[in-house]
Amino acid sequence: MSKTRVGVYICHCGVNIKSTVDVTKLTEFASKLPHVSVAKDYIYLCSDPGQELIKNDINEFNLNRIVVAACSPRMHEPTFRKALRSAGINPYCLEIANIREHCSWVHEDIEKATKKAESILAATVAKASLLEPLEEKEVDVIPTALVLGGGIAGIQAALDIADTGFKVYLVEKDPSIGGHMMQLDKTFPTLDCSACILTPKMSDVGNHPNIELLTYSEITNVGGYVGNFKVTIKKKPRYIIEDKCNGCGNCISYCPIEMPDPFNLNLSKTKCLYIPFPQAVPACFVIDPDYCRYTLNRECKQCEPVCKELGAIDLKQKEQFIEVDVGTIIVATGFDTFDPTLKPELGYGLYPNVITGLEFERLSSASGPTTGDVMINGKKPKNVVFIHCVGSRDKTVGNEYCSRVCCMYTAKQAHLIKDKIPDAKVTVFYIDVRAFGKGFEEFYDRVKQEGIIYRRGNVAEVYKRGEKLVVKAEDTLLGQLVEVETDLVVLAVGMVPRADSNTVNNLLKLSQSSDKFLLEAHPKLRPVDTASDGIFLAGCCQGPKDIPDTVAQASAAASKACIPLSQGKVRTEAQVAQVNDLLCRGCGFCVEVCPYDAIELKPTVIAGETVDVASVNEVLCKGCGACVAACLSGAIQQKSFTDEQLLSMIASLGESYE
Amino acid sequence: MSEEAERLAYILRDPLFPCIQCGKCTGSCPISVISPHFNIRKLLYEILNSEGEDIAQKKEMLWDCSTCTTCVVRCPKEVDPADLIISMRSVLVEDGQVPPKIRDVLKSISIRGNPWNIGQEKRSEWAEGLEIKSIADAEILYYVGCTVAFDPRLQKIAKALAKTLAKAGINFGTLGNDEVCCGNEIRRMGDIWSFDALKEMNIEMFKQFPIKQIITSSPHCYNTFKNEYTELGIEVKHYTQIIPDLIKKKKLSFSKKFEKTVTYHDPCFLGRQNQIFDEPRDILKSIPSLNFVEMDRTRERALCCEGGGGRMWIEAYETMERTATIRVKEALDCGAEILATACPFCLLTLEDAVKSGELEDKIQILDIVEIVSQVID
Amino acid sequence: MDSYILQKEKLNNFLDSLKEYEIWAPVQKDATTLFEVIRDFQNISLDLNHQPIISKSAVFPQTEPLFTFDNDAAIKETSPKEEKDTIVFGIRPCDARSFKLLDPVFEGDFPDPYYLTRRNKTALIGIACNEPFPNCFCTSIDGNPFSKEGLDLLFTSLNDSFYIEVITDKGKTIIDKASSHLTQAKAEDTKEKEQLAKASEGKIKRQINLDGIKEKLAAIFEHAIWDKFSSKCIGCGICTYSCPTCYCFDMQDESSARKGRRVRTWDSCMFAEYTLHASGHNPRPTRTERLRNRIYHKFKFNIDNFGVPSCVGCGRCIALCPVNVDLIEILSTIKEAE
Amino acid sequence: MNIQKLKDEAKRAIGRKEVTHLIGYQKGSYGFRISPIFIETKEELDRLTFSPLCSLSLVNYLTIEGKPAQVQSEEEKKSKAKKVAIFVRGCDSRALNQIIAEKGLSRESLYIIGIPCKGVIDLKKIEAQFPNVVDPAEVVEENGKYIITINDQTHEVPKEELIADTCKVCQYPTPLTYNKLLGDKLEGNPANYDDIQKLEEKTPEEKWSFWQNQLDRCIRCYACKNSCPLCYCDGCILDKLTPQWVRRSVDTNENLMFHVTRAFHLAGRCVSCGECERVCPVGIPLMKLNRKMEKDVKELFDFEAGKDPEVKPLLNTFNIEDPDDFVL
Amino acid sequence: MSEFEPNIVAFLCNWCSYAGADLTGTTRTHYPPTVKVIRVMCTGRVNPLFVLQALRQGADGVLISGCHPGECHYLKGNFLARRRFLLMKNLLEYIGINPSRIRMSWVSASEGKKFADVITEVTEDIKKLGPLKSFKREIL
Repeated sequence: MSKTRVGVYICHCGVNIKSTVDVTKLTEFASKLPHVSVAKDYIYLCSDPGQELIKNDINEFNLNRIVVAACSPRMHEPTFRKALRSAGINPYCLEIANIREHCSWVHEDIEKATKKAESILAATVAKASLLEPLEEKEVDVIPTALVLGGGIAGIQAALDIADTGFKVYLVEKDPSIGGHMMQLDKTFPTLDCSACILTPKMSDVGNHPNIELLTYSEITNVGGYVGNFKVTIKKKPRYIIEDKCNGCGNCISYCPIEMPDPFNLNLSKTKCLYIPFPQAVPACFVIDPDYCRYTLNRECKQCEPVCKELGAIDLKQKEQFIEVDVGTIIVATGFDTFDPTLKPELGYGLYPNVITGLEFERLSSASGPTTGDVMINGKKPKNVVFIHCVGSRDKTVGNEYCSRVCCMYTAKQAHLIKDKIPDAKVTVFYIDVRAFGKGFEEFYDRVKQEGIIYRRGNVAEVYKRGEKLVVKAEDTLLGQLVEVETDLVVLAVGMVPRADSNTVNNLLKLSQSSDKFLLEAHPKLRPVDTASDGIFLAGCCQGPKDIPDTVAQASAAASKACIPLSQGKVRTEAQVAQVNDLLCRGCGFCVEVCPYDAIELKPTVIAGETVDVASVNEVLCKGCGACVAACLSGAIQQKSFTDEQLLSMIASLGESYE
Repeated sequence: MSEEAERLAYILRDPLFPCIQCGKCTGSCPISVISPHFNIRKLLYEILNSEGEDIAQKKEMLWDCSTCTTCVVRCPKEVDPADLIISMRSVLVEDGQVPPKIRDVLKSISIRGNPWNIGQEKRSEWAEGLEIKSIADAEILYYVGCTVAFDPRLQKIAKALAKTLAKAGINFGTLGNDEVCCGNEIRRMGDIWSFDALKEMNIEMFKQFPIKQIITSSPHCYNTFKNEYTELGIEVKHYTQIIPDLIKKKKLSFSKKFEKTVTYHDPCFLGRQNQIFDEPRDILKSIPSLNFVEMDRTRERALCCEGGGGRMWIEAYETMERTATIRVKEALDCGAEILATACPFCLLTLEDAVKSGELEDKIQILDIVEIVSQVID
Repeated sequence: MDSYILQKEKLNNFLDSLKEYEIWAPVQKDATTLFEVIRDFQNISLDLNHQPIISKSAVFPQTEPLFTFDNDAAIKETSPKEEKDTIVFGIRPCDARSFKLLDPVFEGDFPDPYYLTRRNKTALIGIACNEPFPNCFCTSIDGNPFSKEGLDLLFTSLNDSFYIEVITDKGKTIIDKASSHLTQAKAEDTKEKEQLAKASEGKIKRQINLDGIKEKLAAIFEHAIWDKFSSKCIGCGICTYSCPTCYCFDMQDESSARKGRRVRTWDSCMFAEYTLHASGHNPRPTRTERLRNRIYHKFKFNIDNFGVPSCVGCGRCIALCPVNVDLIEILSTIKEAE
Repeated sequence: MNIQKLKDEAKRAIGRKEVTHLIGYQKGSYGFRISPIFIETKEELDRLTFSPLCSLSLVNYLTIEGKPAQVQSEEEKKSKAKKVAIFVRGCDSRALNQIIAEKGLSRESLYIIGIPCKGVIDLKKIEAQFPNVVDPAEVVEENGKYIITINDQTHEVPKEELIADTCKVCQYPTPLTYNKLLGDKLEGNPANYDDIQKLEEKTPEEKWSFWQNQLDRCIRCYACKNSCPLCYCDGCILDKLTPQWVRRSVDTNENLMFHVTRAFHLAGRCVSCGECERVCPVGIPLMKLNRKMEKDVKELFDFEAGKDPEVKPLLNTFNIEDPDDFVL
Repeated sequence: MSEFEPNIVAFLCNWCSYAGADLTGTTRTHYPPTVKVIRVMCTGRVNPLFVLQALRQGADGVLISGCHPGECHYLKGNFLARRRFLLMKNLLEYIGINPSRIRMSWVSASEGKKFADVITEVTEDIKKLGPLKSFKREIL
């Protein structure tokens, strides 16, 4: 190996660094450090001339390690790596000393800041002189995607990928795709019929040659890595053979069991042999095993003979497991609505005429239990109160965020009431009205013009007075307590992560942000990526959003998911773990701590004997280094973060440079 | 800003910054219903926008609050308006600007160790004729509490509880005349200094005995021991928490019937502030022949009786309806003959409401333990 | 030369008058008695029932900085000449003899200034072994519990006094400095001492005849006994570190970014790393080769090179070995091996 | 302990086809000493012994240089694989469990003869009380006393005086894993960390002064490391030059790093056999370090090493509810 | 002599605490110049032996900081680190190193202010204790 020759470059960052750190002194200091061949300072190293300076020096001084003392490596590490690459040395022979965010910006005393910068720089040089060139590997990509969730986000993402020309598996846990959007009546602010705009897309999915639809299915295992995921899918038994059922519905009347209709949020009844809703895709019936007398007790079986010709009913169906190989995955698992029983003062669950916004959608929908007449106890409500922010912006239930849709859906629902019951008195209690989207403010204006009363105040309590409900709040604009008597209270419940989201998150090893929604890779710049390469987010699983935002994000996720598929190859992490076979004792500690199952014990011949030795799958390894700290014999090391390199920094930082 | 103003801003204003003025606090406030000039949200807003020393110049209305903490538990931004009230009261106490009745209480505390201005020698008056052990000879401390010990009506609670505990074979004792005030109300009146002194005194006293557990009859004492005596290190229970267990373990059985329709009023310091909702109901439901009914507003939604936060000592707005009166009406509405509670302050305020409404023949106020003691043996 | 008597209660006065010396002596620490520099004479332990260990570090320290250097490539030698005159007090006769075996190693073709300077400045005051230890076999290897070889003074513990024999001029110098605390030994003292010496010799139970051991070893390089004895060896360094005649050392540079030093530290042939080559090859790959080498070094190579075995029969390697690897047993087996 | 029964059992073990050799105890070369013995043929069986003097752990010999071959396939597991027979006490069995949990040995490669152990004698104590014993001595335990026979003379010493400190607080005297158990199961002592707690309660200065005094006499002979049944890495990081965690220089500070590293690497792995303390030639109370870790591991994570070979090693797992109060 | 300025070595995970420390800089929040950062990808990488190694090589205190529980970029690195670190901290405390010198914190990418607070607190604590003399290597 050739001699280590380090070049040190110190950035002024205009005055950002220079005003607090004496860069001249620092350069002088750097030039005396071991292995340093040249040390220079420059006003903006990230600029083109700055990078040129480094590139020229690499050639002139035959440098093989570069230290840049500048801003955080989280800013410009890629920039300088590129510069190294174009100058012909390995991009991983770069180390950045953060003397801006960690030094000049946080200290005032020039002398102390300079001394600290010296210390940081010396440690960085110590590590840099031990750096090794690294390589990123390339692996082939299976040109297929998997979309989890068949709501509007999943539907849109699946269609976009399929239209691009790649095969898509669309996995939906319910018997039909459609999701929450299918349950909505009208959509704000345009008042289109939700089902009318959604069903064409659903049938597109059903008919698309590139989409393989797996409804009533859940994923049970995910292995592999970007380009080569292996996903196991459980198809729950629907007791109806999908290929044979033509959706005629002759069987329904023979089914003797009634159960609450999940599509109508249990506001009505359905048979336990049912189709979720008439436009369901696939147009195939399903039997709920929790209600069916045959699946429960092996009796009844009245439906089976009815379908003799098609033979579509199979009460002995078992669950099935399918394994698919895919290159990328889109998570579009959606949301739950907030459970308002957690706000006992609002009386939900206690008073039948306190309902949630989603329940209101079903009541208002022509396909709902009342065929679109808003009725409470068989009567049209004359006084209706809407309450904003139920379960949102509320630390008492752990939801600090704004759910973004409730203001507008409440406005829409208030409008629908006025539309259906023109003489109704409608009061909306709000804290702030957020009408930020395209056409939102206009819609809000329109609704107010319809005579709907908006009162500012967070409702304190709902209680009974005779037959009526009383909504008590302070009208904060009046500074007075008000009590509004009402026939119907609609709670604008917010969105929360799905109750079962942990299962999927754990399978896919996805992290959550503090609001418990899925965490994107970067809140601004990588909003649909996750920390796991090849897995993308769409829709409300990432955070509350309305339909247009969901569709936009779904298309974004689809196009992101198509990038590796169309490139055909992906690059892997270079700073991965590696094993020294001779030191490995085969204990598997590394295997046990690896969050990505990237390490396995493999029989290996060492000095003529076959022994188990850890082996790293460099494609799976994400370079966290947990294995290194777990290894007792120091056999496993993380490239660019080896014990030797980190210890050299520790030793250097301990030293005083008086 | 002057140093003093800065200090006041730090204590009073800064914790309020997260407030979004949604009005949940005022809407939830039982006092706002009866006292229109008491608007806690508005007070917060004024303080948020005030500068300097005038922060403290906040008024006689401060003494209206019963520290029920409905506003605290419901605030979506985790602001603590009750704490603001207490802090402001403490500023007034420090300045000596307190109503005469409050001043008398604070004086009584410092001289007599109880807020009722009664000699300590009367503290164990209730126990006369009963064989109550000293805590030196027992392992569980029954902390009676000042109001229960001195008020002739409430002494029945102490007697009933002592009888019940003895019946269940619990090895309990009291501090006798050495018991001093727990300080819960004192702290809420703003005298945080006396509270600290009482706390120190009590912990010191408890440490002299190998106490395994403290049982209180008042939710107020319970609350302060449990949540504010952070260095105590002894398990504290309100009596309603132990009785269900005694029933379950068959240490307590009911030989008599109680053929009445009973409803239950949740004391703020038991329910809202310490989430003890089920245990008192469990006790009532296990009493033979007792017909238990619920009022419309129960549990988290229960209405405060106005007995806390020093309000036992201050009469306010004689013209207004008391919340206790509203509460008694609600109990009558659900058909109850007995309105049970588990707090001495609630008992007094509700009984006052019954008397002033001349409803004695329609409804009776009882502490749960009084009912229990009637059906054992 | 002369003999003196020092009353035991005057030992501290005796040592007090030797203040200009750095004094090493045995100090009892829990169950172990180790040699170290004495700051308080109260700490000295001359308990004859405790075998003190590791006297060699007074002259051949476990860690010896040779020189320092810094980033400007300036090397600064640590001069051994700065050492003070030193006395090792309470050393056992076998340990004193061991220096005679170490000297030729460090004198050799390349005299070692660190060892030799310290050696010249060190006087050895021995204490005779009235009570030999169970594994003592000095008498089988040209030694004796009252041996004067290598010593400058020899103390013998009588009832209330020490009988002091002056052996060298160095010893005489020391005696002269402390003469006020001494009296001339009388004939009966000498007689008492001689009786003790004789009795002590008789108490030595373990013996072995080492005649022809070198030749025997040469014949059994490949023999099953090496596997047999090494199979229980755990490869620690107790035997070599506690051996007064073992001198193997390692040299390493210890440095940080800015400065460093070269140090010499003890090493042990029982460690796998001892012969590990940079290539990864190890010519003594297992405990068998290592244990064999230890025996060969002591009882063949050292005789080849210096005419005597590298062993003084102190038995410490036997006493301290945690798994009962017993040198006497090994030597006896070798003698009888076919 | 009935020695004949022990020999019979050993004979049966050696007689098994798959057993290549047996590791046991024999009388040492002099005095109270005990030596390990590796038996391949029936002729050597007579030298086997077991007594309260058998303080050394034999487990170490399974891993010291080349381990018994790992049993890989299911077929091999069906007892056709070669096995090593070994005598183990309670602590040794925990060591085996722990090593098996770490995949250092496979249970199938072992034929374990368990000996319920009433505690062993601290050699340093007995040799101090009976110095200069060269002729072979015998010790048996009877009614809480050790009957010591030297040259046909018997001495009785209360067990308390001679028993090793580690054994005084032994929680698992009966082996937890074995193919054959010799004798009845014994009741263990309750966990007792009074000595550790006492040291914990001292001020930082007192603690360091205690440890400084101990550590400065370490000569780094590595007997502690080499005798430890759980120290079986093929290359110890403490021996390595790049990176060099510990310098070869022997001084208090380097010794500190050495022993802290060892204690930490044994956290959740040490089985309290006391080998390290037993073999230390300068008497450093090393179990005070290991037992501190043992105590913490038990109190903080409810974990004990070597109880179950199926349980994942402590530091490879976590509990979301692990203590968090020390984190800022 | 000037006032004692502790020398604190901090191991920060790349995704949370390092980013949080960056944010402290971006928002120009000041803290004492005592802490020098070693960036690792995850606190799970931090070998607890680094702590003593740093202390005996000249550091007066060591800080390990990572993502809040449940927010680890690598899912569980911080949980593993917490366990390992707690044991090491207890062990060093037992040897006689004041626990105030060995600290751990959770600082997320958005907690720039918290990072400054942590550094200030740790610095103040160590200032009170003074330099860590007894545990330093003889020749650095």
